Amino acid sequence: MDWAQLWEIVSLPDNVPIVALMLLVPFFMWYGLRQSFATDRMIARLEADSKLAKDHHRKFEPYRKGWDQKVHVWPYLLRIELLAAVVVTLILMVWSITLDAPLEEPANPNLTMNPAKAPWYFLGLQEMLVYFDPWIAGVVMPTLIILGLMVIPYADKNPLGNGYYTYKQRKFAILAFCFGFIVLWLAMIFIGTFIRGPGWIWFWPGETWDHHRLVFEVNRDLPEILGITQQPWVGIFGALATGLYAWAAGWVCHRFLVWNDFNKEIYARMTLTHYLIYQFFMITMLSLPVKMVLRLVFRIKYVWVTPWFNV
Amino acid sequence: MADEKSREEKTPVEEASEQAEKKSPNVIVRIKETVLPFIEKGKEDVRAAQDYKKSQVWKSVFRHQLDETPRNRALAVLTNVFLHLHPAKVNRDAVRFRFTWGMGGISFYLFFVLTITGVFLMFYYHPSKGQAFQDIQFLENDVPFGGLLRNMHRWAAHLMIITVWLHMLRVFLTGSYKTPREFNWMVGVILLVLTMLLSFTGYLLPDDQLGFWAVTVGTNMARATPLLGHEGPFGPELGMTPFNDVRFALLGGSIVDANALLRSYIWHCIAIPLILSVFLAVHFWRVRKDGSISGPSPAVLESELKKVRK
Amino acid sequence: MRKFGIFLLTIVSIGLWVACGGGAESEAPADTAAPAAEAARRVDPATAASLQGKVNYSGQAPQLARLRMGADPTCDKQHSEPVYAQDLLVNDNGTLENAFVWVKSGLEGYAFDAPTGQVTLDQQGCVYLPHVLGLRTGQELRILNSDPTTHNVNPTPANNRDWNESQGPNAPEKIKTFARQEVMIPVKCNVHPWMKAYIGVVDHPFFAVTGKDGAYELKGLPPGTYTVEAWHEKLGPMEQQVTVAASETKTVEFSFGG
Amino acid sequence: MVQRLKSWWKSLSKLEDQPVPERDPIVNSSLAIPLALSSLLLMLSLVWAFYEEGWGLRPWRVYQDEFQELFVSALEKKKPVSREEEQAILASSGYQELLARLRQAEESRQSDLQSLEQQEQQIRQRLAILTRPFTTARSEIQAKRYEVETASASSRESLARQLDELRQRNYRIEFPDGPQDYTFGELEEEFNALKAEQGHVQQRKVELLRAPARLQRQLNEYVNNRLAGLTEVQLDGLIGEARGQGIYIRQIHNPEINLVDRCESCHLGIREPVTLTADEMGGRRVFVSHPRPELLALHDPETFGCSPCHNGNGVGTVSVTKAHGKYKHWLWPLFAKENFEAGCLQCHQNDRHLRYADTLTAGKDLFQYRGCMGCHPRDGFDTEPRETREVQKQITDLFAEKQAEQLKAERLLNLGDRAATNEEANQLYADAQAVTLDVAAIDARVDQLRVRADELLLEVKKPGPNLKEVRMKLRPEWIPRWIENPQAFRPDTKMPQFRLSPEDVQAVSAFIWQSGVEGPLDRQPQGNAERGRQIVESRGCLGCHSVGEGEQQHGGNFAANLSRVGEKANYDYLVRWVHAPRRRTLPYCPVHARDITPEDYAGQGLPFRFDLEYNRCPLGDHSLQVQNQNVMPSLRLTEQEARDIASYLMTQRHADAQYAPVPFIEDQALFDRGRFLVRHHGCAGCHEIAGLEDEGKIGTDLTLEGSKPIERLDFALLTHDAKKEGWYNHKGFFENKLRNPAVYDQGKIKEPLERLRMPNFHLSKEDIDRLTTFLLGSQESVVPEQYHFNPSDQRADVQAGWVVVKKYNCMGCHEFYAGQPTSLVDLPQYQGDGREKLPPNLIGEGARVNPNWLARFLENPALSREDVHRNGVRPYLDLRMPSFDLSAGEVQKLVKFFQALSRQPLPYLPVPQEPLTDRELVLARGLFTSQAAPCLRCHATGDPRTDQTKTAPNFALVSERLKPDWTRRWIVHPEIISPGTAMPSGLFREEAARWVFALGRVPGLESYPGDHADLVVRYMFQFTPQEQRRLTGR
Repeated sequence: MDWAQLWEIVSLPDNVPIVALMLLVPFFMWYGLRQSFATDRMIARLEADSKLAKDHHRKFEPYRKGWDQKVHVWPYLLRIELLAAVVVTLILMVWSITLDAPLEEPANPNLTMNPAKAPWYFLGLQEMLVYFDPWIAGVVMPTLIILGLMVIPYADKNPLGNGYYTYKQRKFAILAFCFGFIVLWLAMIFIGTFIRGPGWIWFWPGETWDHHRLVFEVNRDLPEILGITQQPWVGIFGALATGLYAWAAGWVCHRFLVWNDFNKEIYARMTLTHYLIYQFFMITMLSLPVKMVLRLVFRIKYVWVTPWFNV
Repeated sequence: MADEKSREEKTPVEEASEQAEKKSPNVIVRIKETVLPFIEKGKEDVRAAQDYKKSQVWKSVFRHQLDETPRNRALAVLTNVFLHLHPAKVNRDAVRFRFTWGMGGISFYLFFVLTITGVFLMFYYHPSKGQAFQDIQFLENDVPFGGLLRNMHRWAAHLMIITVWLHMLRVFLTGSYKTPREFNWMVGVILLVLTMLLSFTGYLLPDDQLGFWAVTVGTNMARATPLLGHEGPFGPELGMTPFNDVRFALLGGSIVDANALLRSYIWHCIAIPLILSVFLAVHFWRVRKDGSISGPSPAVLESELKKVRK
Repeated sequence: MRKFGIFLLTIVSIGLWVACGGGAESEAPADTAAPAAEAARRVDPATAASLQGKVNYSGQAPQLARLRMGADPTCDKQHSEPVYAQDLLVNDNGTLENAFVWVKSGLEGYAFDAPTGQVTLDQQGCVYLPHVLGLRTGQELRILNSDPTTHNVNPTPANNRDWNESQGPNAPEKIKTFARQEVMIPVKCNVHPWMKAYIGVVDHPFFAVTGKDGAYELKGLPPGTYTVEAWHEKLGPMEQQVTVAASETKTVEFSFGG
Repeated sequence: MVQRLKSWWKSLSKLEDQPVPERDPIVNSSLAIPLALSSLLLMLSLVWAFYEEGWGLRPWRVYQDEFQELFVSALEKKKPVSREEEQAILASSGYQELLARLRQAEESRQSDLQSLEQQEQQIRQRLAILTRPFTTARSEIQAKRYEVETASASSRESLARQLDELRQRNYRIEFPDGPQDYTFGELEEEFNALKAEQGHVQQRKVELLRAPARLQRQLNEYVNNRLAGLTEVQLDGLIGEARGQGIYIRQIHNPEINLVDRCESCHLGIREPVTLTADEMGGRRVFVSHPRPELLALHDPETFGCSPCHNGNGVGTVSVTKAHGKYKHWLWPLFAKENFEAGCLQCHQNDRHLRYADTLTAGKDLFQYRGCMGCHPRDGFDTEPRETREVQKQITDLFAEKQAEQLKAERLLNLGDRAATNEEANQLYADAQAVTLDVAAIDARVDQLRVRADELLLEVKKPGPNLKEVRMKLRPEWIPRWIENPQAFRPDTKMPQFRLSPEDVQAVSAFIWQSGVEGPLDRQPQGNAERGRQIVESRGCLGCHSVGEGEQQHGGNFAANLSRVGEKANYDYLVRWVHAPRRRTLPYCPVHARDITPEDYAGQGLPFRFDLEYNRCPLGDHSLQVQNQNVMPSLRLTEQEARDIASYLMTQRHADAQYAPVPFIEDQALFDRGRFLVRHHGCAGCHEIAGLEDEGKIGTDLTLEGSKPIERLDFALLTHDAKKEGWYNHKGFFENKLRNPAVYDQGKIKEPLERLRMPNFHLSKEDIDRLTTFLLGSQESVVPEQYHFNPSDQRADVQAGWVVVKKYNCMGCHEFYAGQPTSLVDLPQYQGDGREKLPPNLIGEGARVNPNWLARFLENPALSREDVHRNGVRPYLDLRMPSFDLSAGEVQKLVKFFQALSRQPLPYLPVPQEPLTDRELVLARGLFTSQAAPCLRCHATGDPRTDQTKTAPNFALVSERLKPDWTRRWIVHPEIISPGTAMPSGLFREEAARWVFALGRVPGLESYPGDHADLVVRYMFQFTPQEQRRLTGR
C-alpha cells in the first residue's frame, strides 16, 4: 500500500473537487431519497384511507390548519439565500487561502505529460476512450448525453411525482437517472482520476504509479475470437452482433417499462415516437456498461469492424 | 422649540431697528421688509425637515414603509430591481433548504463571484504565449491578493460545476422537469454544458503543462468527429485534413498554440459568458413564469391518476 | 501541501486559523549573544617560576665543513684562518651551541607587554652573527652589513611576509619585523650561498639560544604545564612536557643523539 | 447511548413522524444565530486573508524588518574598529603633512579671497538694483520694435518715432552712492559690464581655491586608500540609510534577457559595501554579503541579476521554497552549495580554465583526464578527431571547387576566342583570369589545410596508452588481473572498472594481446636503480607521476602512479619508453587505416624509418601517425639515464605479487568475442587498438545534459525512491550515476549486453561534486548570445591557450597565476632552500620574454640541436623542461596565450636599444664587475667551471630572450614582479626621477648623468660573447 502515492493523487489541488464530489453526491442522494421515502410512506397512508386523503395537505412536513400556505419571500426566503451566500463565500475564502491553484511547468509541446488527463469533469469521456473509438466516446456519446438529458421531460410520461420527492411513484425514472449519472458518469470520472495512472493503465488505489510499469493485454475483436477474419463477413457479423445486442437490451428495457400495472399505465400514455426515443437512449446508455464488461473482463476491443468505423 | 428658533431669528432685526432709530426711520422699514420673508421661508424648511419621510427626496427613493406589514413585505421584493426575480410569496415549504438544496441559487452566486474575480484577473492577463505564464507568476508574487483572486476563481469554477450537477440531481429527484417546466429543463441542460465549457476554456489560459495537455487531450477527440474530423468516420472521405477539420476550427491551428490560447481566452471571457447569461435570464424568467419553483407541491395519488382513454 | 493539510483541518475545526497564522513564520534568528572572551591573563611576577637546563649532545663532535669563500675575494680577505660551517657546534662540555629553546604551548590566553629593544643581525666576514637568534613577534630586527661587499638578505619564511633585499657595503641598516610566530625562519644570502642564519619568531618572551655552555634559562614563567621545545638546525626539534609550580625553578635537560 | 443514536437516526429517516410544533416553525424560527455565526467566520477569514497578504505570503517583509536590526547592530560593532584605524591614519606623518600643506595653502589665500568676496558683494548689489528697470525697459522696447516691424506703411513712422523716444528716454537708477541717469543703450552696457565683471571675479575665486581643493581631495584619498574598511562617517551613513529603508521588493530587471530577480528582497546584505558574515548577522545565512564581491564586480548584478548564475525562481517572493525554485514544477532549482559554480557555464562555455571557479574547472579536468571524453562527446573536449574529419572534408570540397573553377576559366577563354568584338573578348579573358586567380587562392587554402592536417596528427591524443604495443610492453599474466579490477592494482588509476564477467575478462585480454603488434626491441643492459630513483625524484617526473603507495605516495596525479610498474612491464620496452615515450613500433596510416610494416617500406625500396621528419606513407603521398597518441613528453634523457630509471621502476613491485598463468591469452577462439566486447565497451575511446582506430564514441553527448527534461533521465526502478528521498532531480541523478554507474540497473533483469555500459571510476565525493557541477552547468544557456564570454580580442587567445596548457599539464610544474598549486611545490626536496630548485613561475611570462624566442624555446627547450641533454635557459636546475613535440599550431597558441595573459601586443617588434658610447660601456662594465654589484655571483656566465653553482640564467640569452622594458622593471623591482624570487631588490634607488645604483660606489658612475638602470639594460642587450669572456676574464 503506497500511501504517499495515494496522498499525492488525492491531494492534487485539481482533484480536491472530485474528493468533495465523492462525499457530496452520496450525501445529497440520501438527503433527497429520505424525503422521497417519507412522502411515499405518507402517500401509502393516504391511498389507504381516502377520508384522510381529502383534507390532508399532502406533504410530510408538519402542518396545522391555519398556517399560511405561502410565506413572504422577504424575509423568509431571502434570509436563507443570504445565509447560503455567506457560507459559500466563507468556504471559498478558506479554500482559496489554504490551497493554491495549480501552476505547473510552462507548456512544452515536446514533453508529453504522462498521464495526460483532461479536466476532471471530462475524465468520464476520456475514460470512455478505452471502450470506444474517439468518434463515439468523444463526439457521439457527449452529444447523445446532452440530447438524452434534454428529452427526459418528453420521454417521461409519468404525470405523478411532479414537484415533490417520491420514489415509489417514479421508481423507474429515478433508477435510470441514478444509473446514468452516478454509476456511469461519476464512476467513470472516479476511475479516470484515481485509477488510471501513467500510460492510462489500471492502478488500484494505493498502487504505485510506476512509469515503467508494463502490462500484457491482447485486445482482440469479437469476430476474431470467433474466427471470422474476412471482410465483408466481419462487418456483417458485427452488424448482426450489434443488432442482437440492441434487440436484447430493447427487450430488457421493455420489460422494465411494463414492470407492473402502474408502469403499464404510463406505457399506455406513450406514443410510438416516445417509445422509440426512450428505447434508443436506454439502449445506447446500456451499451456503455456492456462494452466496459466486454473490454475489461473479456478483453474484447471491437464488436463491429468495418473499413470506415469500428464499434 | 420652533418659536425659540424664531426668536433667534428676530434678534438681529431688533438690533438693526435700534440702530436705525438713530439714523433715518425709512431705513428700518426697508430692512424689515426685506429680511422678514426670508425668515418665513426658513421656518418652512425647518418644519419640513422635522418629518423628512414626507419629503420629495425620500419619497422618490423609498416606495413603501419599512414596518412589518404584509404589504410592505411584498413591496420590498417587488419594488427591488435585484429581488424582483422572486415572487412576493412562495410556497411555505419551498423556503426549506431540505427541499431546494439551494443549489440553483448557489450556482448563480458562484457565477457572479466568477464574473467579478474574472474581471480582476483580466486586468493582469495577456493571452499570448510566454507572457501568459509570466502573468500568472506575476499574479502570485506581485499583485495584492492576486493569488487569492486566482485561487478563488479556479475553485469557484470547480465548485460551480459540482453545484450545477447537484442542482440537476435535485430537480430530477423532485420531478420538477415535468409539465410545465420541460423547456426550462432543456435550458438548464444547456446551462450545464455551457458551465463545463466555460471551465474547460479557462483551463488552457495559464499556459502551463497541466492546461496544455488537458486541452490537447480534450481537443484531440474532436479529430475523430464523424464527417468533420480528419480521423473520424468518413472524415477523410470528405477531404478532412488536420488543417481544415473541426479541431482546426477550435484551436485556430493544427496544434495547441498561440491561436488556441487566444481563442480559448475569447471564448472564456466574452463569448460563453454572454451566451450563458442570456440563457440564465431565460432560465430565471421561466422559473417565475412556470409558477415559481416547482414545489413542494401536494403529492398526487395513483388513485387520482385519470385513465387515458384508448 | 502544508497549506493543504491546514485546509483539511480547517474543515474540521475553524479555530485552527489561528494556528495557520503561524503558517508563514520564518525561523527565529539564532541567539546572537557570543560568549564574552575572558580577559587575557597576565603573568604575576610574584608567582613566576623559571625553567633552566642544558641541551646535551651525545654524539661525536663532527668535522665541520670548511666554507670556501673563493667566489668573493673580499670575504676571503677578511679571514686569516679558515672559516667553518656552524651547522653543528658542539661545546667541550658535550652540549650544543645555537640550539633554540622555547615554550611551544601552554601560554595560550596570556598577554605580555609589547616587545622593546632591537635584536641585531650583523653580516661580518660574509657570515651572519649571530647564527641563530630569537625574536618576538613585532620586535625590531636590526640588520647591518659590516662587509665591504654587497649582501642580500633573503629570509624564506613559511608563514610570514617574504622579502629579499640587497644591502651594499656600508649601506644604512635595515629595520625589519615579523608579524607571526614561526620557528625557525631560515635566512640566506644568494650572493654568498654559504651564509646561513636562523631566526625564531615567538609571540611570547620565553625563548633562548644556547651559547658556549649549552645552557638556557627561561625566567618569569607563570606556573602551569608547558610543552618546551629545543630546536637545532641539523638535529631538528625535540619536545618535553613540564609542569612548574608557583615560583619554582625547574631543570629541563634536552639530549640529542649523535 | 445506542438508544439515543437509534432515535436520532429515526428522526433523520422518518421525517413525518416528528411531533407537529404549536407555532409555525417556518415563520417563527429565527436564522439570526447561524447568520451571525457565519458572518463572523467570514470576517475572520477576511482577517486571515489580510494576514496572508501582509505577511504569510510576503515573507520578505519579515526578513527586511529583521535585517534592518541585525545590519545596524553589525555596523555599530564595526564602528570602533574603523575608528581606531582611522585615528591611526590621521595621526600618521603623511596625513599630517598633507593637512599642514592644506592649512598653509588656505591661510596664504585668505586675504585675496576676502577682497574678492567684497568685490563680488558690491557687484551683486548694483546688479540687484539695475536688473529690474533694465529688463522692463528692454521688454517694452522689444514689444514696440515688433509693432514697428509688423506695422502698415502708413502707421510705421509714427510708431518708429515712439520707438526712438523709448530709446532716448532717461532712466534714473537710485544706487546707494547716489542716483545715476542712463539712456537704454547705456543701461544695457552698464548691465553687461557688471555681468562680465561678476563672471571675472568668480573665475578668479575658483583659480584661487583650486590648489586647496586639490589638497583636500588628496587628503581624502589618503585616508580612503589606507583604510581597509569604511570610515566611521561612511558607516554612519550606511546606518542612517538602513534605518531610512522602507519595506519593499528589491528587484533587478533586465529586459534584454527578460530577467526579473527579487532575490535581494530577502538577501539584503548581498551588495552591501561591508562584508557581513553569518555570525555578525546573528547566524542568519540569508543576510551575509556576497562571499565573492570580486565576482560581482566582474558581473554587475544590475545586468546579470542572480538567477542566471544561481538558478532559482527570481520572480518568486511568496515563500523560500518557491523563490529557490525547489518545488516539483520549477525547472531550474537553485544550485546546491557544492554545485553553484555550474552557473558559470551559462556564459563561460569556452573557458577550459575559469578563475574563481575551481570546482567547475576541476570538473572539466576530471572529464578530460579520467577519460569521460573518450566515450562522451562534449563540445570543447577531444576536438582534434572532429577537426581532422572537417579538414579532410574541406580539402575534398576545395578540390571539387577547384576543378569547377578551372572548367569555368576554360569555358570563358573559349568564349573569348569566339567573341564577336575585341572588347568582348578581352572582357572574357579578364574574367577568365579572375577565375584562375581564385584557383590559385584555393590551392593556397588547400596547402594550409594539409599543414593543419599534419599538425592534427600530432595533436590527437588518447587518455589511455597505445594497446598495440602490449605484446612488447606488458607481461601477459598481468593483463586480465588489471582489466578485472584496475583499482585493486592501483587505487587512483584513471582506468575504470568495467562490468565484465570472468569469461569476458579472458576474452578481452586475449583480444588485446593478440591484436598487439610485434617489432624490433633491442635488449638493454641493467642500469643503476638508485641513480634512477634520484633522477625520477629530481628530473621532474613527479610533475605528473606519483611514486610510493598510501602514505608514502607523493608527486602529481596527472599520470599513473609508478609504484607497481615492476609487476607489469617489460624492462627493454620500459627503457625505450622512458627514453622516447612517443616512439611507435609501427607507424599508422590513417588513409590505409592500418599500421605500416617494414615490409611495406621494403616493398617501395625505402628504409624502415619514420619520425617527425620522415612521416610520409610509403604507399602513397600522405602523412603517417608516427607518434604514440599520448601526452607523455621526452625529458631528453641519455640512454644510460633511461636505463637507470627503468631499472628503478622495475624494482617498484609488491614482493608477494602472484600472477596465475594465462594460457587462454593466446587462444584464437576468444579473439572475436573479445573484439566484440572491446567495441561494445568502447575501449577504443581511450586506447589505440589495432583495427579499431576509427571507432566512434559510444556514450551520449553531454553538451546539454544539464537541461535534459528530468523525464528523459532514466531513474528506472529507483524513480519512486528518488521522489520519496528527494533526489529526483538532475543533481541526484548525476551523483548517483557517478557514485555507481550501474545503479539504475538495480532490480532490473537484463541481458549482460543490455546492461548499462558505463564503467565504475570509483570517484571520491569531491570528484563527484566536481563532475556533477560540470554536468549540471552543461545547459542550454538562458541568456542570449551576446552575454556569452566569446571575446574577439586577446582574451580569446587565453581561452585557446588554456586548452593546450591543460592538455600537457604544464601546471604540474609551472605556476601560471599567483597561488596556483603545482605537483612539485609541496615535495620535501623543494622546501626552504629547495625553492630555488623549482621551475620558474610563468606569471607575467608574456611580458618577460620575446615571443619569437619563446616559440623557439617551446619547440626545443634545449635551445640546441647537438647538446640536447640539458636545459636551454637554466642549466643549473635538476628539473628539466621536457620536449613535448608540440605541433606548430599548439606552439602558436601557447605563445599567443602568454602574450595575451600579460596583455602584450603581437607581433612583437623590439624597441631598438640606443648603442652604448665608449664611456657608457666602461661604466656599465665597471658596474657589473664592481665588488658592490652581485650580478655575476648568481647569473651563469657560460663558464662550465662555475656555472653549476650558479642560480640564475646566462646574460648571453638576454638580448634574444627578454624584453628591454621588462628587464628594466625587473632589475629595479624584482620583488613585485616575482614575489619570493632569489633576485634581490634594492639594487637601485630612485633619485631625482632617475634610478641610481644603490650598492656602494662604482668609479665614475656618480658623475654619470643618465639613468643607471637604463645603462645596465642597454648593456645587457648589447651583450656579446666576447664581452662575456672579458667579464669572466677568460
